[in-house]
Amino acid sequence: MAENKKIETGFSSDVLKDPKRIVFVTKKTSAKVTGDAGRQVMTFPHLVLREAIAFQILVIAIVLVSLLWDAPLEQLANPLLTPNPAKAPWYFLGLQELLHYFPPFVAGILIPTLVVIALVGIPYFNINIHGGPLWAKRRTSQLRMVLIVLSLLMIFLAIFLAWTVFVPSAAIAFLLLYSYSVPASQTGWRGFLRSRTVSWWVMTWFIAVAITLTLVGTFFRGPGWEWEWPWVSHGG
Amino acid sequence: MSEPINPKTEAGAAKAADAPGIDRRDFLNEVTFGALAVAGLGASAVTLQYFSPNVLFEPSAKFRAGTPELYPEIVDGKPSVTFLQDQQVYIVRTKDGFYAVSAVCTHLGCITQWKQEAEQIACPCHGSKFKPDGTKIEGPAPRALPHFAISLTADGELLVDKLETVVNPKQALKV
Amino acid sequence: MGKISRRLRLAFAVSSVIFVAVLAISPVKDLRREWKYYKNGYERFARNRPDKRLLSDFHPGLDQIWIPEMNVVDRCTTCHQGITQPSLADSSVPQPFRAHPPIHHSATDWGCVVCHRGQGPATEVAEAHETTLAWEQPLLPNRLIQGSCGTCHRADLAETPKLTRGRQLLAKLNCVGCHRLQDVDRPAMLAPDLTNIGTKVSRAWIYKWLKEPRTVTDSNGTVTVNGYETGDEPRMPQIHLKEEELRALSGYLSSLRSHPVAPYRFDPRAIALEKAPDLTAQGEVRFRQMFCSTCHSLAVTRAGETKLIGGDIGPELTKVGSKVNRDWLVSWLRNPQEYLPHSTMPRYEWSDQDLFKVAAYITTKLVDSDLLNGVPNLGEATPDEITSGRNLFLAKGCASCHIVGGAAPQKDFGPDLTALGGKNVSQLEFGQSKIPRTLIAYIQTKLTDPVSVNPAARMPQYHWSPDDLEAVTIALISMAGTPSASGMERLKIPRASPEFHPAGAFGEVYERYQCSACHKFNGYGGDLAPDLSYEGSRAQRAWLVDFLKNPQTLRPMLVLRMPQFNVTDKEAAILADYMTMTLQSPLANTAGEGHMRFTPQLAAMGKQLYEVKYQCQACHTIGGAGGYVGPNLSNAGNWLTATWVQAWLKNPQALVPGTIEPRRSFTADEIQALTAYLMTLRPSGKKASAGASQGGTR
Amino acid sequence: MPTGAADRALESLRATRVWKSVFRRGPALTNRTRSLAVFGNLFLHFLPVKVREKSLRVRATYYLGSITFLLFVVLSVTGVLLMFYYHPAVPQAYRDLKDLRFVVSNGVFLRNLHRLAAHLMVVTVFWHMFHVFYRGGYKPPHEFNWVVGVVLLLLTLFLSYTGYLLPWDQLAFWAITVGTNIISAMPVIGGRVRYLALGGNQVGENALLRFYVLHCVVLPLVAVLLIAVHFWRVQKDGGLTVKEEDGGK
Repeated sequence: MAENKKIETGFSSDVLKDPKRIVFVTKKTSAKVTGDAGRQVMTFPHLVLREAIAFQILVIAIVLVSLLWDAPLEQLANPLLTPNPAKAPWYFLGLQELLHYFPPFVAGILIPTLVVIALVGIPYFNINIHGGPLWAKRRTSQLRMVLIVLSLLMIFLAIFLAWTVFVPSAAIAFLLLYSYSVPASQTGWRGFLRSRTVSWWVMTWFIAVAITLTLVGTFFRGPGWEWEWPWVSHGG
Repeated sequence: MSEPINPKTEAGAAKAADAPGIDRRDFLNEVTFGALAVAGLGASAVTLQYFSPNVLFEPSAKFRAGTPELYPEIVDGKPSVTFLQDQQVYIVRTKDGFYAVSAVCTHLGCITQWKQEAEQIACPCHGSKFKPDGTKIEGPAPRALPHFAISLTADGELLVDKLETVVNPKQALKV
Repeated sequence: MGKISRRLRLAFAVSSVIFVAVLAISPVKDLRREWKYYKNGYERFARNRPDKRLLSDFHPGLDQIWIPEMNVVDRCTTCHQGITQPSLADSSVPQPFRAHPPIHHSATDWGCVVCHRGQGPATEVAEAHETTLAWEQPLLPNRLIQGSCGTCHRADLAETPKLTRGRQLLAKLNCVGCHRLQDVDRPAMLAPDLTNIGTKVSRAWIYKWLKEPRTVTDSNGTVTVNGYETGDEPRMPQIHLKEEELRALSGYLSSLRSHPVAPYRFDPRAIALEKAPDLTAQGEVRFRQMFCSTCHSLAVTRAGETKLIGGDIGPELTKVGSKVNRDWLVSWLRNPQEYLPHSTMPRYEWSDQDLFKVAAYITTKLVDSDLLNGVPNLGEATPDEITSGRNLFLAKGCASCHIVGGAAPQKDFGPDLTALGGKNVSQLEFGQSKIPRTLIAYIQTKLTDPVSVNPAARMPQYHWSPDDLEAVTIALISMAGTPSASGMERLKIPRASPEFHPAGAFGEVYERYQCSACHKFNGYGGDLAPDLSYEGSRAQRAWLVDFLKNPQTLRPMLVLRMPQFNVTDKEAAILADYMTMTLQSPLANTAGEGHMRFTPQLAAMGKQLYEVKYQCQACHTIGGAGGYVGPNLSNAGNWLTATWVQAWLKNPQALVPGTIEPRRSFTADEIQALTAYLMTLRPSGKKASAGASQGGTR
Repeated sequence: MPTGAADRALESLRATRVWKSVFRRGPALTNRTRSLAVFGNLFLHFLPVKVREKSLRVRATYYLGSITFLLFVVLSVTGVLLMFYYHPAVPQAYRDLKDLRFVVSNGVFLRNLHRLAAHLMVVTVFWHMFHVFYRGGYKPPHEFNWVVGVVLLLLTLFLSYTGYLLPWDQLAFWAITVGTNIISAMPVIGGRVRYLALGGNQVGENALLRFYVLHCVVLPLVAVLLIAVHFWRVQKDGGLTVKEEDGGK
């Protein structure tokens, strides 16, 4: 790319029969064409048919589950009768679990808002776009940085006794530090970890925490938001 | 994929090719489109069934109209006509007995009124007039007012069934 | 490039077929719903029955009773299809097709769930009958169905004896002391006022009573009196108390004697009776003559069988001599309200001799030497015991029922039970107990063994017979709180019990003799004696005065007779005046009584009607001849008012609902004639009281 | 033997003027007609005419985006059907749910489908997002489409949450009560926002109606619009991101 302006053109003898994309690449073009993206096929019928099959498999699956599982319907809403615990829909139970540890403003407003802002912002930060593997360069200073951030996070979580957040965070932190010790030549899952970027680690941490909190909130919280094993029915 | 189909690589294809006149592709197409057609027709039928309610939250078309004594007795041989507003039915008491006449005009569905002084059932909308037994006197109404089936319950109350119209309105319920 | 691989096309074909097959499952399932099985079964069943109406009434779809104003959407009749078919009443008809037993309410007007509970809109057996996630009011067992009657019928019904019994038990056992109960008002006094209990009984007796109130009545744990099982639970339940708690409480209670009883100074002539050998025998005679047994019972052994003889308005007295101090007893007999202001015991006019005799009889004859066996030697209470006893008195909820001067009564010590019968299972605390998770099991376990559900329960121990347990359960179930349907609220039939406490001179005499303990006044009062609400309309004033002063002669066959209060002339006049003036029926006001004149011809005509046309002597007696079903009318002319007789003949049921007197359609002239005849019935030489009876009018 | 009967029936159908007036093209046998099939169709024209063969592989996408969209279609169909028996009123809403359960033909099945698909859609939309992230699908030129995706994620959550109240049972009522109470933790405007969301100070009839309108009209409309944009931008941003390790020839 850096050498001469090179223009590649492709054409077909019968454009109507077999249209091909014409790409015009200059230095300023944002779309990077790296290598051959492979052959192209017609959307109709190739993609449409696959979508149709996907739809059928999906419907078959949910129909079968629907036949076996009935959507819950409890008693008529009664504002005078609070169930214990009163739980939000499952996808908000992670938040409800956070509310157990942090003040409502932090857990209910600040954290979700920050998450949304972070998600929206992902494609607009170079570290997420060009960032190479975390342990590729300047390993020592990177490690120092990582250790500082990790200790701050862990201390913060420990202060609030948010151990259902602490545990998945610690697990990811362990993997992160472990991957530092993996030699560059390593292949397999170790090598995979070794070559991960910062954004990968952050997202993985977020997913791990979110899934843990949701699972805990859904299955492991009983009356009074006390810890409860799902297989031990409460009340004898 | 542009490479030609090689029937020998797949047993099923070979089988399909063996059967004379059945192209495997046609067969698969038929199965597929047949199944999809059945699915479409079935879904339409089931949706229609879904749309027809199995229970109704409507006042019952069969209703108790109280004991016969509740209705005014006949004076000078003139029938007594009582309008039941909730059910839009006239309970007519004659010397022959009781019958129930619809209060809905057969013209355009207005609710008729009983005019005691004229001894007529009159429609306020377009001036149709009926006798107490429902037969038309004048006006645009195409038919007489229908009679509903009337019977006595075990405990002696009148029972009117608006779903069942009486074909021969000459018969009245003797009490 | 354009061709699609065979694998993909095959996959599409296969998935399309499965797609169709899977989509067809639910519609097929829908064709085989549970209720259709019962519908078809009924049709087959109906075809083999002689009653052709069954088939003509049959229709294959869902049935539903919809009563919007009561929130009723009951689909029970989809399966229970024969409930309105009289020809299916026989018990050989298989369920769910059998007809409903005849009751006053029709299913089409009320629905089913209103009484039977369960989930009306459900069309599956399990959902309709049982507790589910969406419905926690399962079908009420038929043996408890009377509880449903009670949710609306707050007044007692003749058809619901179990419910009535349960309500009586709840009231009698002072449940309202700790719990709030629907339509059971907290009376002014639940249990004895203990402000001066130390003057009444000994510490040892208190100890024994607290430990096991039942054994004080008898030693074997069942409530028996000298071997006769009363079947009754003592009002005082067995509280869970440890040994040191028993000591502390008995110590505290025995120290309560803020108003010591001064020994009564008897007239010396009375004391002289001490020497009489038949003192107690005389006392017993007096005890009987005063009709103490109208209110109090004694265990009497006759022919080897022991029975409680007497009324149950006051306490049973077989062993009372071993319980109370003599000085206290004398003071109590003279003026019960001095010790216990709310007592229903009348204040008698005693002569000193009578008082001395009766007190001697009670303290020497009505005793049980074994009563206090097993009580340790307690001695005087120490200050520590008194202090901890006072704390225990509050902590154990004693103050809920008992008043002690200075200690405020505790209201609502136990849970509010006004809506218990309508509670959902998820609202009940089962604790660690292993009982079934149902409301019925919860109520019955709480009643029989409260500690098993909640180890910290303060609820005392009761001993229920199976029938009583069922009755109380029914009564509690009937307390279902506010009905869910707003339309139901106005259908409630309230329990009428306005208190009747007249003012003035009559009020004083009325309270003194506690008339309402036995008699009803405008719906308030006891059931033992006749309702006096309209007595002024019925009886002549002179007869009333005569009766009040000398009541023994009335109803000589019965044990429960009106006691001889020894009312003074003045008091009798006050009572009679008030009754004549005020206790009047709107249908028979005696204001015009004085102007009535009857000619002898009229009376003769009446006699003719009485004896020939209407044959009244079939039930009524006049002068020794006639039947015994109705009251004796020999003295009617002195006893009854003409106004009453006229109103009575016109419509007896209007005056006394439910009376057995038949309602004849007498003409106005006949009524006049009969009244004239009855008013001539005055036995010569005898005044008012002879043989006239009021009993038959009830 | 109806050999190729379906094909022949299709053939004669295609020959009719009505068919031709609708589709305006011959059988999709040449690439030209196939292209016409895509961009001549309102629904398919959101897709590119051609796609990379590699991106069709299951491992490339697990069809998560498609499945999410298809779930949306299932939800729309079942949702519209359920609306025919539903009154957004207290307590009629609950009774309608009971009637769906007990008396409406296939009512319980439709409700199960709707509920299950709704839960599943929340799962797949998250999964789709994480998958896209790990594949670097958010990288330029796809930035904006990622943002649209995040908004669609929030819409999905709102759709699911507003639908959660509609049965008007204890589960629904308290989930919404708990959820909306979190809003009041917002500084200054929290109480006001909750008041607006519920149309009152507690979850009541107003809240039910609001949630109903949001669930059945407002949010689906916005979602349809954004889904269209999302598909459109996939095409305009140069198709799905293909990675080397997706394999293929």
